[in-house]
Amino acid sequence: MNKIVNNAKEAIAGITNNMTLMLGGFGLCGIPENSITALVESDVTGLTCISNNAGVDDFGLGLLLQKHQIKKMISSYVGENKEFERQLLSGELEVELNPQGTLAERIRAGGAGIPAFYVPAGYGTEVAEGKETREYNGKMHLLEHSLVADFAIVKAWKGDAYGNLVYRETANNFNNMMASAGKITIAEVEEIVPVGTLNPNEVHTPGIFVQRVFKGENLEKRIEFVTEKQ
Amino acid sequence: MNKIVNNAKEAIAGITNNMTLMLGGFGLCGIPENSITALVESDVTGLTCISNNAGVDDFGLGLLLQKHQIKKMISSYVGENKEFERQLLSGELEVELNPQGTLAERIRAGGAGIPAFYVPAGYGTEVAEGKETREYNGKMHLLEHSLVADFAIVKAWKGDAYGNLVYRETANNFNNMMASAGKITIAEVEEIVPVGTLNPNEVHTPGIFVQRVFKGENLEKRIEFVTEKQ
Amino acid sequence: MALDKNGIAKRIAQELQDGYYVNLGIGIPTLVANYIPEGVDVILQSENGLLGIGPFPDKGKADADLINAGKQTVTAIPGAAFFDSATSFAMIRGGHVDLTVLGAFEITDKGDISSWKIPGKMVKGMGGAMDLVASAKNIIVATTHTDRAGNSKLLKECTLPLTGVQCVKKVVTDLAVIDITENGFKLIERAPGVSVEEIVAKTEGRLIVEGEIPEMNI
Amino acid sequence: MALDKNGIAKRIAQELQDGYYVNLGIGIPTLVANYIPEGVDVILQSENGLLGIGPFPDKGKADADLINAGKQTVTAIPGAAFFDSATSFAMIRGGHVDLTVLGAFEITDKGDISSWKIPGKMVKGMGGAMDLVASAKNIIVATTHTDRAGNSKLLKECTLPLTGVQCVKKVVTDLAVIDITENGFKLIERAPGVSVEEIVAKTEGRLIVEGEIPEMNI
Repeated sequence: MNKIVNNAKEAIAGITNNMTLMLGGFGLCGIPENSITALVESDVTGLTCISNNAGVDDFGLGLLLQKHQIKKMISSYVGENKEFERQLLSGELEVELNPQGTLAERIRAGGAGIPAFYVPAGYGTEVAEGKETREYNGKMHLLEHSLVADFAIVKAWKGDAYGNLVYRETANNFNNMMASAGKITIAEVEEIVPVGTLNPNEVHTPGIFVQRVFKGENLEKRIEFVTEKQ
Repeated sequence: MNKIVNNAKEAIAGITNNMTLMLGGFGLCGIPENSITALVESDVTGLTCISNNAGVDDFGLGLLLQKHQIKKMISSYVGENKEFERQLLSGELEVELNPQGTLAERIRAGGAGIPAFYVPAGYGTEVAEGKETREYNGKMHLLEHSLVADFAIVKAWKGDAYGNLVYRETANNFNNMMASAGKITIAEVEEIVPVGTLNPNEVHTPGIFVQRVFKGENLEKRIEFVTEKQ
Repeated sequence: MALDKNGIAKRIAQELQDGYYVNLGIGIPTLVANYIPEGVDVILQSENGLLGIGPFPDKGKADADLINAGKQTVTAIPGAAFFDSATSFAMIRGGHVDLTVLGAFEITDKGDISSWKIPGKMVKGMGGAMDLVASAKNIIVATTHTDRAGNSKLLKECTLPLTGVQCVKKVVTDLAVIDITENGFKLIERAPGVSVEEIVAKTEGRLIVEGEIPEMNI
Repeated sequence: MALDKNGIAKRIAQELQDGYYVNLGIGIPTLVANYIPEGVDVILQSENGLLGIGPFPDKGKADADLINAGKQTVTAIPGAAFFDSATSFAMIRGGHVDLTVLGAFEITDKGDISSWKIPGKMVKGMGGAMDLVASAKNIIVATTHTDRAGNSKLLKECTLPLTGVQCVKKVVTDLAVIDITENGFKLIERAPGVSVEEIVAKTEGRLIVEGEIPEMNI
């Protein structure tokens, strides 16, 4: 069983126009950089992208936005991106905003075969429009539905040929759930390690969820706001 | 912040008659041995126990069954226990059997503030009796509800004073979810390690879910079926 | 001649494909692991929280923390992963397991299965069986064709409490390989030396027999 | 005199209790971490997957993989834990976080809050705010009492899109500490040198003023 492919271009093979993609990361932390570059170069278009954020103007998903490759975003927070705001206000881009925890849970549910579930977040707000509601424990809840993707593209720290993944610090964020919710899941990793070297107690994403693994090259790992002790 | 208590007796303080408990473990693997012994000695009765299994006649939850301390069990598999079967058939013991994955998810949902969710398991069977059904993706699903407990009692390998826990091999099983679903969660650990020694990338149960930690003494770790190479 | 348990397991093992993730139930299904064909790389999932079940441990090496879903001590292969039960059933419910093999008391020509309860007699519980049958993409049942009294286990309707409805895709018995189609059971192969007539006689549900039925190649 | 941002943060820090798990929002709430009282041990949760936020890193030590929910580089305290976003919001939605402090554009005397969207002007998204306000056991809002134009932010009804309904328990502004009760806002404390009359004048929602209102002790 060897899921390793040579590079991002090979990894994204099969991604075609109008597909739904999940892309891991929180802000610019834990995003699959090489995969995004390969998508930009592929000229694939009409994408629906499920991603907590939309990158910044010149990095991350912002690069796909600039080339108008994205038709719709499903996200929780899309600040820090002027081009995004422009496309949204002009109607070029469709945007579905979700409460962040609801977004995370919808993705987990997609991977776990749970089509729908109730959460309190968003009750009484515009997020609730058109949604079924029900009271549990004296509190109103919304019925939310799972999300799956044609391809999920995640970024991990270490990975092996079986697809087992380990994340580093807060670069896990949405990656672990998204890995489970792609019909095909691509893992861009900083380091490929030999099968058997990851401690099986410490694997974050078991390989069953992952179909392709490749080593990301020249990762910039850009920091959005460098804050240091005064 | 120091959640360490001296022993099982201190750990179970506050458990009173007719409470609902969750107890981790799969078969006899990963069960909180000292805690069960302390419960037997406490003479607490009328308990509802949520546990995947019910132990064997002379170990694990079987010890509580023998003393008739359990009123109701919520489990998925209760074989390997004659006293259990006797009490069930005689009507002394109430039993709610759940599909194992549904049980696991109900507990996770309890810890995660999700009051209800849909699953396909059990549709068309006696498990579906009285439950709402709905079709998703061409398949019928049941609406299942979350489980929470007055006390969750879990067994971990290592734990620290903040309540961070790490499990070993398949002794994780139901422990991780249950830790999140107790109003008070007690962790019986094989080893207490100083705060800061667990790698924060490798913590299975973050301390926020755990209220009390103690070191289990003289753990037997009995094996139900020793199977070895011929 | 009717196959023994190992023969059933050996035939089922031929259904394994390279790269499959497989969940093997307790009993005959467990034996399938002994017959994985050369060059076919599969990873075994255990619903108590292990991906990558290895062989039984060497003498004296049994580890109380490392068991399979049948509560037997096992080992983990290099590249294995451990996880909690919620994650394990996320794999199962989410359709990530390619093939599930499990035993049964009864199967119907619609793919219904009874496997967990004999009212008034056996109350062990369903364990993970209901989750597995409700969600597996591909389910093979391993069973004897008849019970000890000689009654068919391949029925029109289950008489025992159901584990799942319309889910089984294939049945491998001591006598035959049978697919479950829209029109009922369909005989695919027969055990070496077993006649089509015997299989027909011992199958109570609708059974389609079309053309020459080859013997299993095991 | 009206408090500055640090004053508001300092007053909110007095609400922290030993052993609390606390989620601090972006802006003034983040400053609360600088004023945790001596002897009060709290652990800060960051919804992007960190329990145990530490101080900002030393010069040159910023780590791209270690950020807070405001995307600032941070450190992790000894005893911290990292996890994915689903687990993070399990903590939040499951009621495991003891106190949430966040900013707001508007708050009503029923505890409704608007904090995420100014139609036609700002479309950044709600991030984790809706999850936090819907599930936190205890929510304190940190805000200025009025907007830059001098309009009250403590209203009868929100004019901006809601983040959550009937969820805020306490508001700490540059002028006052106000509880939200069944009968509306209730004045608890006033900033040093600020008169009750000024607070009344700048509060549009129902405001209960009972007896002598003490000055904050900060």
